[in-house]
Amino acid sequence: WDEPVIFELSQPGERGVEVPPVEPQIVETVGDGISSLPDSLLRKKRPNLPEISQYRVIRHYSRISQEVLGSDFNVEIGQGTCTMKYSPKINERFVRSPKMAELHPLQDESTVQGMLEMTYQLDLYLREISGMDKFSFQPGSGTQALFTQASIVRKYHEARGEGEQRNEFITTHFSHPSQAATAAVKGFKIIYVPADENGYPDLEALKGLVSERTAAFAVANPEDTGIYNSRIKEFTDVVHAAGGLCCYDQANANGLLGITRALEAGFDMCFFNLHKTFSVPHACGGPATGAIGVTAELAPFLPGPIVDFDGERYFYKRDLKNSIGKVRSFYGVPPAVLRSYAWVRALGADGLREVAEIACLNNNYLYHKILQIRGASAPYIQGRRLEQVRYSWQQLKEDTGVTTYDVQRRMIDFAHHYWTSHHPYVVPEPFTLEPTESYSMAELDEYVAALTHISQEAYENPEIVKTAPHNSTGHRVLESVLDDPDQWCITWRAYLKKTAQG
Amino acid sequence: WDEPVIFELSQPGERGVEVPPVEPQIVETVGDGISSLPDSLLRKKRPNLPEISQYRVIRHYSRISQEVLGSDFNVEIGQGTCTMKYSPKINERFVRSPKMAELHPLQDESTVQGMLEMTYQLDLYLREISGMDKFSFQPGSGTQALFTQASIVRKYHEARGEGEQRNEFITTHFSHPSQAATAAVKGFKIIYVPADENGYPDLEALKGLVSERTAAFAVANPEDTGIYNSRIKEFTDVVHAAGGLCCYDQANANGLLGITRALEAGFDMCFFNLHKTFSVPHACGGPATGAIGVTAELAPFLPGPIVDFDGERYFYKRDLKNSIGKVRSFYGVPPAVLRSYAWVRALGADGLREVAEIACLNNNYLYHKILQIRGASAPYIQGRRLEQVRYSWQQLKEDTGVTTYDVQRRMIDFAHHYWTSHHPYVVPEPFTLEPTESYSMAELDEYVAALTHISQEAYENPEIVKTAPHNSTGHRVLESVLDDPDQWCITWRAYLKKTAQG
Amino acid sequence: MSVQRYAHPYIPNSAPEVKEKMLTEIGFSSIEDIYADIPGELRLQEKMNIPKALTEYELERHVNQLMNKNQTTKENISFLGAGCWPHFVPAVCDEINSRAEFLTAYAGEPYEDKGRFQALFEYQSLVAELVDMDVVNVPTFDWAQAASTALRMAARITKRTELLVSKNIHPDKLLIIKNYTSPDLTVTSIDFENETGSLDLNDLKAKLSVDTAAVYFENPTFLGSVEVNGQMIADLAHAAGAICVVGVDPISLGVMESPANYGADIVCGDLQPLGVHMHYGGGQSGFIATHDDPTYVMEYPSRLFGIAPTEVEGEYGFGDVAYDRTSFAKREKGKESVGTQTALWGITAGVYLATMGPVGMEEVGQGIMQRSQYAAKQLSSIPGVEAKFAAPFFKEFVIDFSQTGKTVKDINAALLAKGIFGGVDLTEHYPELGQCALYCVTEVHTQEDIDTLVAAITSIL
Amino acid sequence: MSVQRYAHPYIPNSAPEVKEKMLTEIGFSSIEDIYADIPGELRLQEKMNIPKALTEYELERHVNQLMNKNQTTKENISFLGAGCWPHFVPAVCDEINSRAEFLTAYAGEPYEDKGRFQALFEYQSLVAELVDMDVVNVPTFDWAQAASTALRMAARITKRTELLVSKNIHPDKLLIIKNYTSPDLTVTSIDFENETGSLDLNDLKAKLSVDTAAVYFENPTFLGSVEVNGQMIADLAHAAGAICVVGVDPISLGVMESPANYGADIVCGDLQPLGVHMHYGGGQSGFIATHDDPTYVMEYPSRLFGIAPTEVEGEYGFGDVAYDRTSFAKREKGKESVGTQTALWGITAGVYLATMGPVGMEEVGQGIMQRSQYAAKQLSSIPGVEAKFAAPFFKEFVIDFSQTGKTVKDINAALLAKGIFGGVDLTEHYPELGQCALYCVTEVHTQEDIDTLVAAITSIL
Repeated sequence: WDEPVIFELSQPGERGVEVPPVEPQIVETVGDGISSLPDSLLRKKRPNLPEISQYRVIRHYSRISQEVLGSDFNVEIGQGTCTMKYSPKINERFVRSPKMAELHPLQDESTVQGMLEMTYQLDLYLREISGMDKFSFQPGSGTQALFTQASIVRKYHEARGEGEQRNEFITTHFSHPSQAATAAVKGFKIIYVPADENGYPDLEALKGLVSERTAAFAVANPEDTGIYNSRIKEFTDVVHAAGGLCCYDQANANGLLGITRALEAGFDMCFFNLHKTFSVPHACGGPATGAIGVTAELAPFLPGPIVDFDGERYFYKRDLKNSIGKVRSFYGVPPAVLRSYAWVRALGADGLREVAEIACLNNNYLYHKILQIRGASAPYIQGRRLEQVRYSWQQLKEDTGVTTYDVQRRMIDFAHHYWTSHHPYVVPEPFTLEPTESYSMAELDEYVAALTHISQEAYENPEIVKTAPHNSTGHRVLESVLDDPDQWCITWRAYLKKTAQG
Repeated sequence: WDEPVIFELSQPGERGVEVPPVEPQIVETVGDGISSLPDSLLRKKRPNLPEISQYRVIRHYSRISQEVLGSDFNVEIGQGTCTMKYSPKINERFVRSPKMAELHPLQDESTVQGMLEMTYQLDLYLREISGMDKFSFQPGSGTQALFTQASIVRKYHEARGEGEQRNEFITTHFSHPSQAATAAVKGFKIIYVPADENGYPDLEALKGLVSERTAAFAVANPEDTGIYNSRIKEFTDVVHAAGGLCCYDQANANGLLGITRALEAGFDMCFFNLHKTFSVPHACGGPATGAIGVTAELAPFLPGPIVDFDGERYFYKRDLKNSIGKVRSFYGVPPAVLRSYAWVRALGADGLREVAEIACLNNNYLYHKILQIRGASAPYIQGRRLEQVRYSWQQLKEDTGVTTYDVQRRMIDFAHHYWTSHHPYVVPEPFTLEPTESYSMAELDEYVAALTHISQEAYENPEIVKTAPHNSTGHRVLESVLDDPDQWCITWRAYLKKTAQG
Repeated sequence: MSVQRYAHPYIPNSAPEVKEKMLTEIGFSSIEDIYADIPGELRLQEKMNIPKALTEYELERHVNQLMNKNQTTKENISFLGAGCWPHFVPAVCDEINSRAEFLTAYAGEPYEDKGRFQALFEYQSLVAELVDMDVVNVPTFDWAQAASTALRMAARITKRTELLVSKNIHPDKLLIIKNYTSPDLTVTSIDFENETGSLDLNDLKAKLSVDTAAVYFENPTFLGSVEVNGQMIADLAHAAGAICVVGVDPISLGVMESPANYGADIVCGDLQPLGVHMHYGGGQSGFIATHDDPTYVMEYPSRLFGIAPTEVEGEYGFGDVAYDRTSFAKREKGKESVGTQTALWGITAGVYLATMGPVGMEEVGQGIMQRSQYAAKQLSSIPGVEAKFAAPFFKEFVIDFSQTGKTVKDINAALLAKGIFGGVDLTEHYPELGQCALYCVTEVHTQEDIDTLVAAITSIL
Repeated sequence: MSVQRYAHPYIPNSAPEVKEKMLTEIGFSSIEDIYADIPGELRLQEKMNIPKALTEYELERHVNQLMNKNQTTKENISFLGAGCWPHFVPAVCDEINSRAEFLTAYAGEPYEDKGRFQALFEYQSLVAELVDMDVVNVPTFDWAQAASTALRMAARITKRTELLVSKNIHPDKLLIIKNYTSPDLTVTSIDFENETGSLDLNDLKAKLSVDTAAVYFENPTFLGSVEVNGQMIADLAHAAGAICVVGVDPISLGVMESPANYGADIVCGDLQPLGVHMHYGGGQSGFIATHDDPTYVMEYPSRLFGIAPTEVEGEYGFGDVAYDRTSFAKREKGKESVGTQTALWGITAGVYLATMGPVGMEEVGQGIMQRSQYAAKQLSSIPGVEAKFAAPFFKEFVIDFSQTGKTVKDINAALLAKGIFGGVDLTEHYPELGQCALYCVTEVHTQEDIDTLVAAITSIL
């Protein structure tokens, strides 16, 4: 489709929907309603929204929707660390029911017992999976969960009178950028543990970094390399010995369900992305949920309220002694909780473990195949990958001049996609694949075939890769415009102003 | 997408969904269940269905769905006489509610009062629109409504002892093929009234055709030319005088709502396609409804049962003295009735009339524009078109060799479509456009621009038109295969057999 | 028209300035000019008595209010079947059939609508595996239409005019068949055995003749019990030069033999059990299947989608097989008629079969038989209540309440008060059976549902 | 693993023969090989205590059973608002946001996800018209987050550390702001006038200082009444060198002036009223808007999608504006953090605004004001019941029951028994107001709903 911007569809006099009329008796009683506003608060001219009939609005958005390669359409294994697994359709029916969609968060608890029960049960399941003692579903994403962890860390040390002193937050370069960014928002100084030559965080280095200033150590395991750090307990011991807390980023938990837990590895808290590991669809980027779990000691620090059960009815517990307050309105994103609850019930304990095992099997299969592609490699220790791998096209670039961005754009021509890596690029020319448990062997093979084909092209006819995409509805964007304040246009009205013919 | 046939996705051991398990106590009580079957009735080997996981089934069908140009995506004004109007999304929500989807047709009437009320009210509205006295919603499409008309005609004459004698059914060449076909199924001899030079059925010819053998005269007005026959009452008078019934095909009613009715034009019965005029989506070709209305005299002939109202409750009236019996199971397609009811309520009397007026305005606008395209014409009388026009590319073909099929395929490259005409092609190189009330002027202009562009191509570079499509995911099919019994493959299993490597 | 400043949301060009512009462009002074050909005496003078327009929100409230007057089979426990059955509908089916692409498409060509052709070709192919035959049509309106057309096909092939139809079919279906095949064909009913519900072979033999075009029976029969003499009936029909047409419930074919393998020449049935909600009867959708014999294929009135090569090596294309058969091509000289029928349910049935797979179809069939046998057994254990037929059955069975002294009507009324929709009352159509009801039990019923029914009936009697 | 012959429907490669094949291909003898790096003492030994898997049909029954324990705002008449409001959601909004393409997409590039970029760019553009500003971000978690980030932006721009925040905001929002802006920034509350609910200008003046980074207030305020002194507050803030941040309910902007036009430098608010169901609070979604001033633009932590030319003349392309600001590019050196937030609700809000258009937004705003004024008036006519503030309001207003001798809690309990969800009880957070409740009335309420409420309260007292 070559669809205009929606403002260009405007035809004065058209409208997409009518507003329910006000009953005459109401008008009789109160008049026009708006006269009560002082003149300064009365809108002077109508907003310059487009006027479009209903069918054309639908046609516009339906068309551009087809220009979105959702995971229902492609073999979405290229969103490394972001686990685009199957979101069962039955769960979408649940959340779209009025029994979920038309609930108000301040209804009397007696009228939302079903919702509370599912929330509480999911809490219990996550406790089983992690070993933690209590979960909050308030954070609205992984980033907000990281922020919540940092908030708890701060509050914890403040409660112990060490708030000022413990201002160092230790993490790694493979962590999500939000790890460092959210801790920085909470006023921490960010300290990085370097990776050793095998890709593990360096334990000896950590020992040198901890001190009475250490607030916390936060890490994923496996990190986005997919390499499991088997000495993790030693890391958490070191941090605890120094008086710091240990935060587990479980964005990469998909290979670990039922296999190993946060508790035994010595973590004080952890979080799961329900929108990744627990199958809530990503929805172009949220709404989502980062469920945060803590040990009993830290439970009073959670954002409130928390759902509890007295054996008869479910209710909100609001008296959390050291609560950090709140991080998201009301209770977070309940539809995500409902979907995750349903997903766990559809799998059971055995199924969850099967998820982990097959996610790892798929990844190792993919890893095996990709290493056979000319120009591709997987830096760091050989083998020993769990559920994802960060690969490199460094060799390809050296041999052919084709970069990971070129391959990425060319993949689009085969209706595939991959993501490179977070910044900074510790692995050069990176691409990160995480196949999850959701794709069949045949689909993995298809994906590998596309990469193999592109590698061949790069060696034989690099131009075709460098000038991609060729099959997209859109062509290469002049990106410099987007970084120039005089040219960037963040809204249509800005575009009209900046491109006006003088 | 270049998506395989679904059987090719099969991977033994996969499955798309699990079946609810049988409780152990049931198994204990009755055993394996299937042993009760005699051996001759036990299936010997499992059906050779594919084994596919749920996500891949979704991906397959989601992908091929994107290879369907539904009317939500294109300016669907090319389905002449088939009125692809907007089907409001709110109505889809209604029919997908369990309150509609989970009703069983044999429930006690007290438990379906809502459904019966909507059915009865829609009957009342259609009576207003047509002047008829009673409607049945049982026919499952226009074709089945035509068949129902023919059945009533036969039963009517049988009831009067003229069943054998009155065996001639008069219609026109512009009528839907099912008109003649269904009457033939009911044993009638089909007689055609020719069109005169202006495109009207020839009244003088009709006078020569009616006789004591005349069972009925069936006609659309306007026919698919869009020309309204202003002498229609004279036609029905002629037929009535000869003892025949008059059946009104109202497939083209969209330009007439609130303007003129079947009753005043002298018809004894008529039908409306709810899936066209009353906005039920076509769904790739049904389920649909052809609501049939008759005068009070013919009401006892309707297929039963019929919804009635005693002032307090709605109920089924089953004692129809001369009923033809039934034409479709239960009551037809209730979701279509619900959608049409909602559509009428969203428009009201004024809105329905506006539908008709704008449908005609749009058509005359389009007609005006298309006559300006080189090579296009609209045979018969000039002007005087209501809601559609049957055009001709005869001039284009003579000038350039490009046929209507070539243009049709080339339109696909612009994401547009048109339909030629029913057979036989009374109008040479036909294409039939019916814009309905649903499309904006800008969209009509876009459609005309595509046709204009193709006409230019035909005159300048006809090859590009003749070899179309160029932008479709599919390429030209070798059609001869489809007419050869040795090569045609109506199922995948037949394909495997016929293409097996020897 | 009423004076309004803005367009109705469904009618873009009712915006006054657009309307004006378009009229000017075409040189009309008003819309009345367009209707100049309609004589005054045919013009509707008064305004239609139809309530004024509701805005979307008002409509939503209004329709929901009406719909809330309906009580669904999910809110109650329902044992109603008889041609429209409660089955488990995988969410995948609804996901696909609600995609706007499929929902709003109609009659495109194989290029812009390739997906529609493919989806229907796949549906044909999937049902073909179930019935073990090589040709399946694009869906008809319903089973009754499929049977009617199958019988007309048989009459055309044999050039005979008598149809022998088992009495053990849905009474409505018989009405439909009779109307559809009259006046040129005649329908004669064949009795069933009172003990088993199976076709009475003696009656069949007596009625077979050189005029017999076809014998039609169903398996399982309308009254639930299976027809164990299928092969014998087919043999008798064939011996008389007639065609054997068998109606079948496709959800039984994971465990039951396909009629194709006991002599059926034409198989038909209803697709509704395969992933389509009941929709108050709107979910019905018929299919017809035959072998890949041109004599039969050329008699289908329906569209038949086929797979074929394209210009591009290895690419699949799709199109109409033998289009010239149809009334689209030949009007009254085509085979019966063709038009909009129930394509979306065909696509849905395809999705269902692809999702269930061979194992799913076997399991669902077996589970249904186990549950229905359990229900029949538990019901029969109530004093005065008994199963009518001594024959195996699939998902439906007749329960005889004659000995209880109560009518089915009274029992059902009492059950309704307890939130249970009892079995279909057979007393009107089969008075000879006494106070009997047809109960339907499928995979949607839990043991608890069945036990609840049994307890309720026990308490009522 | 448990021994099973077939794969779980969600896990294709759990099919035993596939699993075997893959293991062989990679040279592993079992899946345990993959986990070799996890030390025994870290391996989970026992099986997790999680109920065994339900098949889809069982799940459907189970979850529906649980959901049926919920009572919705549609089944009752609800006057709850306070940050999550009942509004009319056009069916178009749900149609688009349930399209699988949007629902299952995530983080593609502007080529394969051009539609996602375009839809979010359009959302930004549409909200921009509403607030009359040139820059709007991709949605944040919710209004509270938008306000928190706006305040941090202001602090970075002014390089100051004190935030003055109206006391008349949602108490939860204050908690969120406080946590988000600590430890480096301080939050000081500004009182409101007891008579009108407006900001106390004297208190504001007293607290403004050279450390003041920003003044934050809302319009309409949390307690419903509108803030009539917006321009004055902005002027005071600006005079002190501070930035004026205003929170706004976007559905009010069809009739109410945008804060941009009375001095706001940053405007924020919640998108939930614009076509998003309440979802028990899951529908919240925040936005931030500013002028197109690089000083402000470069302080956004969020992604900002821009329109740009492509290689093809006249074609629109889309991409990230000033990506290097973000924590994606710069980790802790970027602006706060960015990640998954609430993109789907942004797209939905865009669909809503495109559907409603300028006239729809005006009408809905006016209709809300008329209905809420009617409700306030009718309620105030009940003896002992009165409106708390003598000030204009938009859709919410405080009703004081102190004179009735009953508590809000008791009244709400009695209303609940009648199927009415009464207004939000304010006694916990605003004990100084007495027995007050915050009532919310919007375009979803009919006169009948309001009259029912009034009659119910009258009968309770």
